[in-house]
Amino acid sequence: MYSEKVMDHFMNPRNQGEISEADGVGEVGNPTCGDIMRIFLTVKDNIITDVKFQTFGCGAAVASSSMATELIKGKTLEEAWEVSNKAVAEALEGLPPIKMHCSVLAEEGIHQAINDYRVKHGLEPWEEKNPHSHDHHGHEDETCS
Amino acid sequence: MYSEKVMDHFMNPRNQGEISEADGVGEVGNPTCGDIMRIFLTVKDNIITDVKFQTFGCGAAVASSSMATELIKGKTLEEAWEVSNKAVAEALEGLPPIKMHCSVLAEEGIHQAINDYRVKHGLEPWEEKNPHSHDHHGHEDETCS
Amino acid sequence: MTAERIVYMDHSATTATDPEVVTVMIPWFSQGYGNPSSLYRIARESKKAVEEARNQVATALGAQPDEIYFTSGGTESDNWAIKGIAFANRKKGNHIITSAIEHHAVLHTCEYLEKQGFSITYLPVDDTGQVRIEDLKAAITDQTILVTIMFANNEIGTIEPITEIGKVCREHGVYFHTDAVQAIGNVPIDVSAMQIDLLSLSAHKFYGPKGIGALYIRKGVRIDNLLHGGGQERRKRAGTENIAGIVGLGFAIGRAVSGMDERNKRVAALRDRLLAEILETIPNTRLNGHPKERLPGNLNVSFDFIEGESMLLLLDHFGICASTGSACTSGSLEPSHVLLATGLPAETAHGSLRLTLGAENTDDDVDYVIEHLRKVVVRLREMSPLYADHKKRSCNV
Amino acid sequence: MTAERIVYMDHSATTATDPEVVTVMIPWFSQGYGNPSSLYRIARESKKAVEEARNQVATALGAQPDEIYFTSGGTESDNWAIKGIAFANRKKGNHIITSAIEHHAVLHTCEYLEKQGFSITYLPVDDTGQVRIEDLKAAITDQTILVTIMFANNEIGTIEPITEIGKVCREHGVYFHTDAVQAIGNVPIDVSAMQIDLLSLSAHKFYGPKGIGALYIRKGVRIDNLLHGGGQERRKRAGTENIAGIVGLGFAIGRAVSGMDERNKRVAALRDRLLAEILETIPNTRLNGHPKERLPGNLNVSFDFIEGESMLLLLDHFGICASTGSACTSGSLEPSHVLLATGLPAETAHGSLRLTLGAENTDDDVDYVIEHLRKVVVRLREMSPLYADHKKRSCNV
Ligand SMILES: Cc1ncc(COP(=O)(O)O)c(C=O)c1O
Ligand SMILES: Cc1ncc(COP(=O)(O)O)c(C=O)c1O
Repeated sequence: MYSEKVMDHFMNPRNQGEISEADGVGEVGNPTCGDIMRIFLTVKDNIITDVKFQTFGCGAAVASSSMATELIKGKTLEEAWEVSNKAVAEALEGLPPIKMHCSVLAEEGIHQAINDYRVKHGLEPWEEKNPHSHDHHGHEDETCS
Repeated sequence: MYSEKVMDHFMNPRNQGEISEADGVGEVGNPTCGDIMRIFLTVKDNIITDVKFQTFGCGAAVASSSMATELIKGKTLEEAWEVSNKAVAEALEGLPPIKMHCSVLAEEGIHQAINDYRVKHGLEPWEEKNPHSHDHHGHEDETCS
Repeated sequence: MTAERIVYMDHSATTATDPEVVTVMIPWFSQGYGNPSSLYRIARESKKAVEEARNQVATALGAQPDEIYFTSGGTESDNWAIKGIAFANRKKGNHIITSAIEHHAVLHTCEYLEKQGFSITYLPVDDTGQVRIEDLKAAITDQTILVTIMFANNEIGTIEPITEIGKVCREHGVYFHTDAVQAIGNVPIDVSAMQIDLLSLSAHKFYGPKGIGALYIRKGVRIDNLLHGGGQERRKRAGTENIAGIVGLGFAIGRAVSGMDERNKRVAALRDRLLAEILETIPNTRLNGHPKERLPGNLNVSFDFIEGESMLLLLDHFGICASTGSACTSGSLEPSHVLLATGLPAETAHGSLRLTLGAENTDDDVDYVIEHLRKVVVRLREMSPLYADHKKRSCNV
Repeated sequence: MTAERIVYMDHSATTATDPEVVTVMIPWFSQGYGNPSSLYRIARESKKAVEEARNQVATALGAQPDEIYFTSGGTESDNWAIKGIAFANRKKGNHIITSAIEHHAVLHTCEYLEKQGFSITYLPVDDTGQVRIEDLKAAITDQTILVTIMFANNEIGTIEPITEIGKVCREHGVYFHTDAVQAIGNVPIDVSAMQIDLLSLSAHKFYGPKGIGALYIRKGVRIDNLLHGGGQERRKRAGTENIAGIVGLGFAIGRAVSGMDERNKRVAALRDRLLAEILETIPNTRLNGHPKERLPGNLNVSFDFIEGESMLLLLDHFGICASTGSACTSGSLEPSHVLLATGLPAETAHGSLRLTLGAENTDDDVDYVIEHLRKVVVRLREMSPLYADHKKRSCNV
């Protein structure tokens, strides 16, 4: 059911781990729903110089975390903020419809980590442009997200 | 579905044919229902010295006719009258439930032939003892009989 | 006692599974046994095999793969299509139109729905077994939600005017289901050109295995589930997939359709010769069904004065496999509702014989059948009081 | 990438068809292909084969052959039993009792009936997964027409107190159906001693083919048909018989039952060792289901801090076939309703792993699974934020 890219990122996750003195940390999801992602950022001169993740979740959740960290590494915070769940899913060569929420989680995790950094640095957190505009394709009766 | 005996009487019917100057003839069934039996009797001194049948019908109908003629041949009319459909079916080593009406037809055919003989000889026709006591086992929604 | 030689001419009842079909099925019993719902490799392989079969079926019908749902056979497909449409569209209306000559899988399903408050119109057929388009048009009301008319009849082989029916239904915004169980591999089918919304098929009628079939459901059709449970078949038909059966169905339908023209020509030629010789050499005989618009292998004839079951028993004695519309084989007491609907008297219906030829029949088979059929008819007529009367009448003239 | 070695421990999902079962099936595809409803010799042979299989099933259940009806599988059997009883006995009452841990084939059928105006009680289970007899007694009203409770659960393997349930139902004059799909060949069954009125089974769970099952219906039980059509199965289940499947089912159930004691002892011993080593060598792990009253091959454990689907993916990488109660594999977003019903928190349910052992598993398989499972759990915990927190908490203590 998963693309080769997803399987590759699941079997060989990039940037897995923890940054003990992270400049920004984001955590999204909840254990009841079966997925939690934690994103750690090191930011230097507005640039993400290091990023790590910890994920409790399915194959798609792990692969999305891995891919998302890859996509934002070396980017400015502004650029990283623009990485959408769709971009994550596309970089993974697609996700099954019921797994699209995993890519949403990754986007949200990055946003939280960036805002955590901003708040710690006395900046206004950026607002989610349009919290419901994610490319979900999930189930209509979705209760966890 | 048929016993060996039924198949034997179907493949090698006994007493099949016509008696041109029969002393008694019975005909029962109707073509709409898919079976007609005609029984021809030669009677001498109250004894059935010859009997033949013609049948339009299924394997069980043919076998029942054949067996019934065998059972009454050489019998007195009184004895022949007592040959029940059950006796025919038993002599055939059983008939499938939905085919029991064929043995009923045979009994009725004999009765008609005997009564035809009696009427021709100025005798009262015998009454069917109990026209609904046949061992039918047929379908409840039976319309043909 | 038992004949050495078997001549099978009952292909409308069922066909032998083609040995090559069996060969493609075998690996899916003991090796590729994974449950397609699971996620490990052998399960993904099962899933892939199922999806490939779905493609094969879709291709054969001119449909999209996601419009194909596997079922346990023609009966389930018919039940699902008719009940599923009826219950899902009850608010729109409660009227269903079918024909008097449908298979029992359709007729008894409609009768069941009648008890549930639906109103059913049973369209009559002409003496060839065809529904009249005017009758269909006249029967459609604003309450009509479904027309279910078979593609080709299993007893007399008559092919219905499906394209015209599809057109009328689409024009009236009424769903059109067709039971194509007898038509697959015998008639070219294109569900989109023919404007068919639902179509039933069953593998064992085209050299596939028994116990597996499919229902085509056009995308967007509103239909309830028949079997509730697991999420198989995109949540529309629950139950662990019969993978070997599905693979067999897919392979068989591919072959049935690709070899259709050549096979049909061959089979129809045999059938035509058989018919010609029967009519020529056995008096008081008539062809039932349509003279032209009929399945290539179907022959249905009535022999006056004799009854079908006894014909079958004697033919069986010679190893010939056939069927009849006589009541006597069916466990019911009425002869074939199909023959009666074409206007045949019950008596003649009782004397009907169906020979349905298939891919493996040969010229030799035809000769063999004619030879023995002739003997059988003579023998039974000899025994028949109706024939005795007929002879007397003829002599008296 | 793909492992050479396959260790199949998902026998509750499906089993490989035993090659000897396939061998007995083969002749019924291309040689013994006659339609049992026909009357010629090859058809009579099919019919005989079907009846022999019926005897085999009846013997396995302690039933009479004419109480056995072949279906397309467990799902159809469950649907038929529950809908058939509901609609046929509606005048008597509209209340049905089931349990919270039934298979979806039962649960979704009950939910369907709820929409049709029936009232359903879903009995809770205790933390081992067993229904309490007091709860059942308390739930029965004068409107109750059916109790449907599974013989053994497919996820946690818990065996329900069937004899007691049967007794209560009979005393109250309520029909008792049991979904025994997981129990056949694993638990001795006697429908008359256990006072079971209807019982569902499916061949592919006991080394038979997929797409074939049966429903036992005790003589005298009032039940409607589910599939309407031809007069097959004594007019109760229409559709041309899947002869090869039926023959395979009959043969498989005979073997499953005759070899039961020996096989179960062997399988349970492997399972027990596997469980002991898991609990011993992998911390933060718990057994789900009943400690004793469980299917011999069933093992269901939860690993804290990790999620089931990712476990399955890694196990698959090593050729190990297993399943999970995590939502993530099922296409739904809720984890297993069964695990939740036993009181497990959703989080723990997401981390559950089901290993169901079968006849062909060996001690080597157990070693192989333990070795790799250990690695998999370590690897996923390393990745897990929940485990990171746990470690920190532990160190802080
Ligand atoms: C026209 C038609 N419809 C439906 C069926 C039922 O198919 P099955 O017996 O495979 O369920 C048949 C054959 O039996 C048929 O000929
Ligand atoms: C307990 C239980 N009931 C019913 C079923 C459904 O059986 P099938 O998939 O063969 O229709 C299954 C298995 O899938 C099961 O485990």
